[in-house]
Amino acid sequence: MTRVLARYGWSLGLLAILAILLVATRLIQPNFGASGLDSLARAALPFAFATVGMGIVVIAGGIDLSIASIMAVAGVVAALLMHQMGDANAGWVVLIVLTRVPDIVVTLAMLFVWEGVALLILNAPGGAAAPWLRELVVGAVTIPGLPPELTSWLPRALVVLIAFVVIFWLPLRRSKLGLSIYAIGSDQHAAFRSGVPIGLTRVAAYGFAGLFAALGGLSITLSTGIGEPIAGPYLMASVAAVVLGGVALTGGKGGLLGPIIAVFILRTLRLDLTLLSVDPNVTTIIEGTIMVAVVMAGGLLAMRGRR
Amino acid sequence: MAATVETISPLSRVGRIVRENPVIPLVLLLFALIALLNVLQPGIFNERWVGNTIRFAMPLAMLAACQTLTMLTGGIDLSAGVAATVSAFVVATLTPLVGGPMAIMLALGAAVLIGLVNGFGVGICRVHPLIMTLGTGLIATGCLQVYQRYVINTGSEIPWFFEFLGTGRTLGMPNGLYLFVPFAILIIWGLRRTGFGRLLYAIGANENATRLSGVRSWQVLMALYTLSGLIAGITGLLYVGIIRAPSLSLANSLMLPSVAAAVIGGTSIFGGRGTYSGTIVGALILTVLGTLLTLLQIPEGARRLLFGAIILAVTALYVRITDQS
Amino acid sequence: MTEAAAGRVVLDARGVAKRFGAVAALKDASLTVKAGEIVALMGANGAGKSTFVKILTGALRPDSGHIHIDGQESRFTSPAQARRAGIMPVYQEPSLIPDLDVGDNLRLVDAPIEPFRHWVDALGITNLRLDDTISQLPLATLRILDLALTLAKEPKVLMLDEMTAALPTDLVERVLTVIRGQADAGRTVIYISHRFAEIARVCDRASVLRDGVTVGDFVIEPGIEEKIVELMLGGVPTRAEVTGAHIRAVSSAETPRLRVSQLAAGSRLADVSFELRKGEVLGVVALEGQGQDELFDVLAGFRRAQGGTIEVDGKAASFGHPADAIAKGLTLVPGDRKDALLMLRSVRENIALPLLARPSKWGAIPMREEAARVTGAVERLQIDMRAQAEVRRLSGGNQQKVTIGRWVAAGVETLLLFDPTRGIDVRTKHQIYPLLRELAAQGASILFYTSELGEIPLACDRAIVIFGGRIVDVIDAEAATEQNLMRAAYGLTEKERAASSSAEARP
Amino acid sequence: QDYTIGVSNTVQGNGWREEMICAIKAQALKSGEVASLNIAHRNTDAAGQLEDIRNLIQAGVDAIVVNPANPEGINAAIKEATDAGIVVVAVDQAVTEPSAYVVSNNQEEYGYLGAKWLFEQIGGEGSVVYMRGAAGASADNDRDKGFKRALAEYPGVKVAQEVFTGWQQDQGKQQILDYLATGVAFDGVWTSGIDNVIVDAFVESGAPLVPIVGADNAGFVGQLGSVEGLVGAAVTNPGSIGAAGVTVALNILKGEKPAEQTVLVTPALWDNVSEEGKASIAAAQNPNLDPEWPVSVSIADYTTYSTDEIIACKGPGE
Ligand SMILES: Nc1ncnc2c1ncn2[C@@H]1O[C@H](COP(=O)(O)OP(=O)(O)OP(=O)(O)O)[C@@H](O)[C@H]1O
Ligand SMILES: Nc1ncnc2c1ncn2[C@@H]1O[C@H](COP(=O)(O)OP(=O)(O)OP(=O)(O)O)[C@@H](O)[C@H]1O
Ligand SMILES: [Mg+2]
Ligand SMILES: [Mg+2]
Repeated sequence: MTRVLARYGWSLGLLAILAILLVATRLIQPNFGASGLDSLARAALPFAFATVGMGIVVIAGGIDLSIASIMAVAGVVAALLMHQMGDANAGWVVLIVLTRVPDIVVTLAMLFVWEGVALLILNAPGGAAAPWLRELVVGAVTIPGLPPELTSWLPRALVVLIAFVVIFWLPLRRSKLGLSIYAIGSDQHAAFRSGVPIGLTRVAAYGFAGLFAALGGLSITLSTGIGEPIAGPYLMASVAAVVLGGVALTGGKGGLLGPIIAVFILRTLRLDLTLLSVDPNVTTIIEGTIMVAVVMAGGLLAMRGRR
Repeated sequence: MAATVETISPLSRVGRIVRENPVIPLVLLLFALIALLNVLQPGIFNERWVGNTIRFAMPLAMLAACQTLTMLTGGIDLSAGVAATVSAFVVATLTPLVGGPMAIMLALGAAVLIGLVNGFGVGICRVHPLIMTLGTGLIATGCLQVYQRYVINTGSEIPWFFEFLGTGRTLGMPNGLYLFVPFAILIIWGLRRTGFGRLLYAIGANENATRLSGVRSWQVLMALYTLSGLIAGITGLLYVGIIRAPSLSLANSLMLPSVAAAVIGGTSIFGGRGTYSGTIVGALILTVLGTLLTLLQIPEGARRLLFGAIILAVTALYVRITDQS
Repeated sequence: MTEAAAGRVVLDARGVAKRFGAVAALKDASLTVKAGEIVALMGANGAGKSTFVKILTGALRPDSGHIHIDGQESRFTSPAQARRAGIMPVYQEPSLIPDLDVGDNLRLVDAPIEPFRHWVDALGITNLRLDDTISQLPLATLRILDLALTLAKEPKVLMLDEMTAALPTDLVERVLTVIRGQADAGRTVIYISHRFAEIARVCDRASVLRDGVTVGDFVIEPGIEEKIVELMLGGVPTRAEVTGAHIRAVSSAETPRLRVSQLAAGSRLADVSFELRKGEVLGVVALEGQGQDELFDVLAGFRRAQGGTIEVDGKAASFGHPADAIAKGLTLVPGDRKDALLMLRSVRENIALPLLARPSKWGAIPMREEAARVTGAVERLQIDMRAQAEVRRLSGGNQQKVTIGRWVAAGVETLLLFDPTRGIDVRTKHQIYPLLRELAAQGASILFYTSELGEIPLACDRAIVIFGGRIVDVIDAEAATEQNLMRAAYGLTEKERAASSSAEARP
Repeated sequence: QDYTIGVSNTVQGNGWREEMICAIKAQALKSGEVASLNIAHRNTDAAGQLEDIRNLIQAGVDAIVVNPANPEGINAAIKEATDAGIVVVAVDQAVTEPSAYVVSNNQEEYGYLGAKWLFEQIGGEGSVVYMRGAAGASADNDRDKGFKRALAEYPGVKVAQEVFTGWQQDQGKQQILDYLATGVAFDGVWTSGIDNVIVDAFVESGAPLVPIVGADNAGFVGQLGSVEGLVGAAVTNPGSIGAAGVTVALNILKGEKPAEQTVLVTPALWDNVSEEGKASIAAAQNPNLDPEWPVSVSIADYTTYSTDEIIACKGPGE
């Protein structure tokens, strides 16, 4: 029991914070309901994908500074292909093409490269998204045979997110490749000596990050209906969520559940601040303070635990 | 067979010299870039252009000093750009109200305060520097926005001293060098020949080992981030002297390049390794690269792509030459 | 019996050379081992043993030379390949992944669980759980896990690089028994250790490296030790005779340098009281996990005591940070050199580190004075400075010397040495004992834990024996034979028996 | 009547946008009909703006004034808002969602007007430096269309250098200094609002001044009046357009719908060559204003606050 608590304590704590925030939202705005959850989930989708991608790289002991630019590239490519060919499947080609292979410091350079690529593809916002794909992330889940009241609280965007994470991450986590990703992040030297192929594993980690970043870019295109060549604020947001979620930036520690909850916390926080009509500049201050405070509190807790 | 092992080939000797002085390949690269520029735009290598390049490389190199120093301990200072902006904006808006000297004090005070908060968070509360400085950056941006609202109608003025440093020239070279050269010497000397400098490397290499040797790392980190804030503040003052237009995002655009300059200059983001001279050359390379790409008549997308690709090539080559693994 | 079992040549390496920049780590190393053999690889610190092992196991690529496995020429480019061919090492540094639990580590290398459990039991580790995180286990356990994990994969050739250096005597026994069993089952073992006693017990042959060259190959037999040492060191054996003469009569009336009473910390250190006098070297003897780690940590300011008092020079002291302990003159050389060294920095920076710790020393460094102190320490400890630019490039033994040299340069009052001779070659060890005596003669007090019981009479005035978190015996140097110490360490002294029967109720 | 108005803006830390926010606040206060403003003001992309608008819908505002991140990307949320009976007014740039009202500066016209003046000024012959805004931004794209239209009308004019300043003062200054130092030949400079640093660069490096087109930022307008030998023009691009958005929104809420779904505010051009232009420049001088702020702080028929009120930057309930 204490072991479970030790291992998942951080995520559980975050979950509690999220629950409190949601209750607070309900108190501030009694009308907050299914549509609110839906928009929350849709807003969180690109952040969550970016965070998952970043999380995997960070667990592997790296960091991917190019994540937001990759999202932009994926977004514009998807939007353009769907626009020109009217073929939604093209969106998926992107995922494969973009599953790319950079290295740690390299991602800083790749940030500029991908930025350039996005601009070369589309020099102003444009393109279009296939309507049926857009439907995929809008509204609540409908399961035939179940009364809609039961499922109306479950946003599709959330289901999409969970589906992808479950399909890719859960099997990965327990597989040898997943363990190798943890291993190279934890101690590269030891991993090498244990026979882990360092290079290949790193490639795989960045590959997965690319995949999720591309999904994130695609989800932006699906929600906006167009492709934007300028990268959004996803780089820093994803790093922040990863750290808030309990993944150590030194690698090897943590999982993806915490970071995803952290994304929802940050989104809910923004929602609450808007609902309270807080002065926008103060919003920035509050967001910064809370981010720091949570990590600080976590550090202090960990320190007391050690005593 | 044994004989071949005993003799050292001239090539490997060159390799070793280069490895022990990692700045050399960087300087060579800088000259290669300038040569390329001179081919593309004959006659560009004139005094005025060199002066301009140095003028814009200086603030970048100073902000990159914040990154170099913090990266040596395995940290980073993402609030440096904001701190510089705060200091620049505050000095320009307060000078008409309270006069130059007082405004400078207040501006630097604000930047130092940001550094102090960073130091508190990183050193004492053990928050990861990336999150801490990102957070203080956000907070400071918010505060600056709030502050801005009270000074919309006060006009702005930049103390003459910084205009002198930022826009004046002596013998064709920018006056900013009066500030930068002593600064650079101080940092380079400080890193090599002072206890504080050594401790930065030591903490980055193995914090536990420094603890064992009696170092209270919070003291070092506190001092380091405060110093970083101060450097950022001074950078902001110099920069606003160069640009002469305070804005709410003045130095923010220097942020990523400052990290890039340190990385290109051979500072390891994992700590324990790096030099400031490398960073200075890194800043010059980035500035020259910027000019090169500005003058090339190619689409913006291709420009950025090239910028990234060249940085990539440089770091890849550099890592190989200096055999860091 | 071994002669009969040994037949087929399993591994044959010839003329292996490896150079790191200016340092030729190996020039001409050779080794032939047969099935069922245990071969010791011997050599002074920096002779190239570890490099050789790394080359044989694919962690490094040789510059030249040939390696044949079962008659086939092999060129491994990664440890993974070597593992597949059945060549498995246990390196000096644990190769387990710190942030994963034991089970995940097994899965990572495809080690079967049941044999692993069997070996863990056989090697004497109880109460291990598969969901224990590696980073939370003590070093000695990790060494055993590393070995168990390798054994579970049924290696053809097992290579142990100073695997026993960090182990307490009882565990060493079990390891030796197990690897003897492996050899008897027809497997091959290459065994590296600086302890001749171990080699004499299990090895069939010894191959000696000196400065990267294989200089001899001997069948282990009584009396061969002197010859091997001579060959290893390439000259007259420099075994300094240090026993006996140094024992100082210390007056107990004097205020002790350090007085510890009823100290308790963590779950293992229950109640320890002793005095460390000025000019004394006090040995600490304990089996693995008897509370000695906690004792040293508390004295060095790394953790807080839960009970008891510490007095330094008659004044009560409590430490919240190692700096507090250092201010009182208590300095620690930890057991794990990875904890103590700045691997990326130079020898000089590593040694000079404590000189700069206090904020008052953050200013300009007096370079000359520093150089003098560092050189002094380097000379006293004979540190091999060829690869001095980065400590990680030093051989393990030389790294260990740097951790001690630091305090020699800073000046010592009270030195807490936790197994400082771990992985140090025989010559250097015999330089370190007189060094300790010399420091003591100059007024330093030294608390000296060692996992090698034979060192106690060589360096100490007295020794305390800790068992179950309590001091069970104090033995004078004259009486400190290995048998006596061993009996005491297992809690088998007369005193302890009497004490334990009278205090049966204690938890 | 007391309405709640939501505001969504996606660029922070830029003088123009700050003025827009202050104008919105001042107008809301001045109208006396707004109980509270709910402002989402941060640096983000279209997806982030979707989130903000949806949050405003959740907050139950009566109207939303939005400066769109781009013309199409936020249509979904606008549709949700208008479906929920919320009045949506896009300011500064248009959106393609038909249910929204648009009160916009005509960015294409902005580009065209300045470029045409510049080409005329250099005699329809020669080359110019074309200093754009941020690559990939839709306002920049619209201005580019106007610029290209003018360029097509003057076949004798060539673009010597085209560069993106990213709407960053420091970048713009470094770029123009590079051109000046490297001897790139040009006869005029068109800027997308990064203007006063360009004039500074000429003055500091002692290069002969060429005609320069900028925006009506306080700093540049000041230079047009004071810098010796500077020939230039400011194209208005009032940040107070935000206030016009508030006025339109309030009118709609009160049942007075505008005749057209889209109201375009055509920019004016003030040069320091013609008498008329000189007069406008002289009238617009305000040396105390933040140099990044546009001097045209009001729009006739739409704004009712005074200059002091917008500078005070106070909204209802503050
Ligand atoms: N990566 C490296 N770079 C530079 N020098 C190295 C490197 N690895 C080993 N050396 C040098 O090679 C020599 C042999 O080192 P090695 O670790 O093999 O010694 P060893 O016999 O294992 O010594 P010890 O008994 O101290 O463990 C040493 O001088 C060491 O400094
Ligand atoms: N990161 C590294 N880069 C280069 N060489 C290294 C590195 N880490 C360790 N070494 C080399 O490994 C040797 C000692 O390191 P380590 O203690 O890991 O080896 P070991 O063989 O397991 O231990 P020991 O030498 O005590 O038997 C040295 O020779 C050192 O040069
Ligand atoms: Mg070794
Ligand atoms: Mg070794």
